[in-house]
Amino acid sequence: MEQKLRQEAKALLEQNKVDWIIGFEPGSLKFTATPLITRDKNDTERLIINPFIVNNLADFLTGIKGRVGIVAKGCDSRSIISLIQDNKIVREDVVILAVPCPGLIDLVKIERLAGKDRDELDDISRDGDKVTVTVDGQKKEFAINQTLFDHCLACELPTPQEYDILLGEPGPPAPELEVSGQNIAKLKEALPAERWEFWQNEFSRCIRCYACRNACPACFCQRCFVEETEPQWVMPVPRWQDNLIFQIIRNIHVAGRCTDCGECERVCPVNIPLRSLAREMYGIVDELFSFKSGMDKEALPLMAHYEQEEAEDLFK
Amino acid sequence: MAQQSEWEPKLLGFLCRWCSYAGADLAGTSRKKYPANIRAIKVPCSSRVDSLLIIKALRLGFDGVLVSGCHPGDCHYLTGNYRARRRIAITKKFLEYLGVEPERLQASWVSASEGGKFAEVVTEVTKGLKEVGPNQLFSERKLDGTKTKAGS
Amino acid sequence: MADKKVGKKDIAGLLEQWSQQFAVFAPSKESGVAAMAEWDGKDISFLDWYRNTVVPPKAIFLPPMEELFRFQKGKEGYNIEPPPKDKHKRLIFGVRPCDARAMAILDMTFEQALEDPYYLSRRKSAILVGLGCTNPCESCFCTSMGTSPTDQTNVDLMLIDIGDDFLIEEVTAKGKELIAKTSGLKGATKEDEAKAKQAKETAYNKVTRKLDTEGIKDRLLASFDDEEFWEKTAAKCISCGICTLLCPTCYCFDINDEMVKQEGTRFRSWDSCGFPNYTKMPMENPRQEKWRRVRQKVCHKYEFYPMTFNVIACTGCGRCIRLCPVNWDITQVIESVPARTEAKK
Amino acid sequence: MTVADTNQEFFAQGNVYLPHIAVIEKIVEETPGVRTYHFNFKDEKLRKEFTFQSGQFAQYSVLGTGEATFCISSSPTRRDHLEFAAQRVGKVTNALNRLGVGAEIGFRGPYGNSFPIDSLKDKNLVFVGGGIGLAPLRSLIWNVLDYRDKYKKIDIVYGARTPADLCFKYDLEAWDKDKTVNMVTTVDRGDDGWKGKVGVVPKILEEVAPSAGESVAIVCGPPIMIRFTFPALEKLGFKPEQMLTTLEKRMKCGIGKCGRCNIGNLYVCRDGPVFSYAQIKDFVSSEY
Repeated sequence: MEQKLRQEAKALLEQNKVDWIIGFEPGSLKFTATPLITRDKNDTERLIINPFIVNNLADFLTGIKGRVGIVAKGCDSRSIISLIQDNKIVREDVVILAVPCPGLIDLVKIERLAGKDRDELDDISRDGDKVTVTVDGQKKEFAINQTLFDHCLACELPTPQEYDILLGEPGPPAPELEVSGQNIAKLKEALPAERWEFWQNEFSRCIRCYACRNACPACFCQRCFVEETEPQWVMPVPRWQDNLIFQIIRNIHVAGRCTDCGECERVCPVNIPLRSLAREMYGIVDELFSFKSGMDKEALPLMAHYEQEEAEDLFK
Repeated sequence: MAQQSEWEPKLLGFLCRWCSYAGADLAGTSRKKYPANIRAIKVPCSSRVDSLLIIKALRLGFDGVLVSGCHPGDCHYLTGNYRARRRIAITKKFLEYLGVEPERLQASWVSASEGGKFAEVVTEVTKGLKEVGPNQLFSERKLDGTKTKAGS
Repeated sequence: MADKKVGKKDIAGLLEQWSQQFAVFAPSKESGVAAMAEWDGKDISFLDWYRNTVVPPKAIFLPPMEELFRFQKGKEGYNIEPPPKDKHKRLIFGVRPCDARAMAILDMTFEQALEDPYYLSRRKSAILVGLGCTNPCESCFCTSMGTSPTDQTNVDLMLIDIGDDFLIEEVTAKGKELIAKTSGLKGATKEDEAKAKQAKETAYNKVTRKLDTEGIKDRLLASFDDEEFWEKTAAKCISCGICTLLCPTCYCFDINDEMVKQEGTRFRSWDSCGFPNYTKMPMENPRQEKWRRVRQKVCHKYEFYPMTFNVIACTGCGRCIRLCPVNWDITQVIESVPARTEAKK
Repeated sequence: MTVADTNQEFFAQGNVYLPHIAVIEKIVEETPGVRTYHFNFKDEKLRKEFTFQSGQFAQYSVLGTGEATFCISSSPTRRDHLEFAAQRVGKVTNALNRLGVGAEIGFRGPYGNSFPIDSLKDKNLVFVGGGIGLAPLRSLIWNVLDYRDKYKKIDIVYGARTPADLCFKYDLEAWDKDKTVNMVTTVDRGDDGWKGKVGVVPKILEEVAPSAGESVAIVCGPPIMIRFTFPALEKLGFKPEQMLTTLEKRMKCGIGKCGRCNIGNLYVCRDGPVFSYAQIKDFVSSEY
């Protein structure tokens, strides 16, 4: 798959079909991949595909000028389509190099299972439904569903539907919705006041680095409401109240654009369970309006469309 | 909630100028009784009400927010209230999930001729707010020891 | 040398003792993220998991947010109400040498010219008790940045892991005084000191990431106008604030007012040169483009700070590498700065 | 000339972050959007003892809205009140614009270095200003004019986009009448009533062509004007050491801590705002 990707990417640049290639290259730490954004055909030799290509590369599309060949997993492809729906990018300017994705390995889960930090592990390898972690020369085996990101367990589109070049064979979806939704289900059992207090505590450690927003392909506003000063919607001060409002509004603003790619939660340096917000909003949108973002490039965006009869039970 | 008997909820209404605001006027001129708890802001259309306005109202200490617009199909701008409906629906559901009592965000369709309905809606919403009590969502409460005195 | 030592199992007792006199801070994951937090009086489980905190100890002295003062508007005009005097004496237990060095670097900024009373009042009364690393992270490169996993230079006391005990190195007068008043410590033997020496060497060799900073100041100066280099360097950065806000040597802050009715507060809070708004003026922004902000971040640490204070404002703690969402690696960047470029005008 | 010399005794309650309360005594509408505020301290002692030098700036606050940075635009030789000029462009300046005479503002300062007034003695002075950039220059110009015999020839080249955008018109008139000053006013675009020069400041400066010998040029204006004025002066034979400017950047603390106002290793608040071109030429092309 990697060889084919390198050839195709190189060809795209050589034949001047794209100006840029966005993909992954090996990261500087163990078990990491890092985005590679290049116009140099020689760089394509470094392109890789492995279970650690975690970033949603669609995030870079709105900040780049020119035609782009982009490596896309299922979730990335949904974000790309969502951007097309919103007229942020033009389909013709993107060459989608589709990667059938069997799920990405969540190093936080691995660390918990192995009882060691990621840099203390010798090896992580996947073989079908098993993941083998080698620590101090000893092998430990785990079921794949224990080790994948929550959002991968809920993946509805492992292989992009919309693509120009398909790399490898499409895999079947491997949804483990129950596991994936555990955190949300548990929260819902709590009383409203307890839930609010839960979020209050979680957001009291937010440092307002805006990594969640900046890593989110759906957050493409040139100017975010948090940066408005007249009026000052929220204070640019990491107080839990303002932090929480920021995140509530962010989720509402990306409703119908969020594809549950899980990046917000992955990038958070202070471990706020942001996917438990994003996924719930994803569910609300689906439940109320049968809308799933990034599935159909011809569909109108959620907020640009309506039905005569919907959600009426919420209105007096 | 010991002082509930004296406490009166503060309700902020975002009322569409074409219908609900006129409906509120009519309720007044035709002497329909409704609680004085509502403070009304005239908006050009219910779709003007971004979720930011709703959250900001709660942040500023209003106990509840009422968004009211024209009945579906009757929007002065043809489709504004349909769009408002989607936005308010997700906001309402999402806030509920976060732990905000559903009573705090209410929405209704009230036409210019429905002075009676406006009075009913405000009465009902105010009653609901009295049941859930004062809005303390954003007030400084005990937090687990993450930010202690010596820590800051 | 008459060093003392303390048994690992006696650490709780030691902290208990110090708690009588100080607000003791120790590594904790209680809040959901590894940070220095006020010690709860019993938990010393950090000895098992602690490598370094995610939130650097600077957060105690320069908190993510603080009130500079409050004010009220009355009939007679404004009344400014200064913050209450900070009476806490803090003891930070378990500071890593990289972070201790970072504190010394921060001091330079807050002490220079006009002193910063908020930071300094907390800082001056505090005691830093260092804890030597035995297990540095893959992203650590402290040994290239003028410190080491067991460097005692910037702490008051340094603890070195020698198996069942920690050897206590008394570094400053403040540290000596504290130890003199502390009971229940054992005397260290020659053997202990040999063990400590061995531990230091082992830890030093475990730091495998190296960075050659030779001539970096000049290289950066020569490359300042090399737009192509900086654009390439910045390509994958998403302009979040992780690497700066959680950097132990970054000190940038923002000041904002909030007023509700007649009562107001002026806040100071962490800010980042990675944010476009950081330098935005109403009419223009000198660092609107991402590559200019990335350049500022790199040059501030490796060029401007050395020009002013003669020290690189990076201690190799590796947080920016570990925590970066896109694995933007400062060591790779520094190494890739061209030796000489034809500066474009 | 460094910050360390700044009068520590002027800190409110010994804390550099606490503002003094000052009262607006008069407001002058300079142009649409630009106002000069005359103010004085509420505290009697401070009103008497406060001193500053031309070129220094301060942090002014509308409490509850925030702080903004302006230079002190009045001359230290005329101390019955203080002045600053602000263009209405952002949150704080909008709030200032809503204030009237008698309103209270917060004041922290004076901060920064100042024009090296001693080294200007017995020199020809060339002042080059654009728009509201005249504010810091006028502090120095009045300072110099109040001790006129200590300086040699004085040229002032000042420009704005249109005649309506000319600030401090009363000063321009006074300097125009002053026989000891060569005052040249220009606009980018004239109107029917405009009788002065038309053209951007660097161009007019080259026409005026002050001699570089025994001279110091003091430049302040929008960044674009500053960028083009230095080369123009170089053409006239000025050396980088002979060109002074005062820069404006976004600031929060005003005392070299908050980080955002740097040009290279220099902080505008700590090492400036007055710089010689020699100091900043490495970075100014791409950072300002």
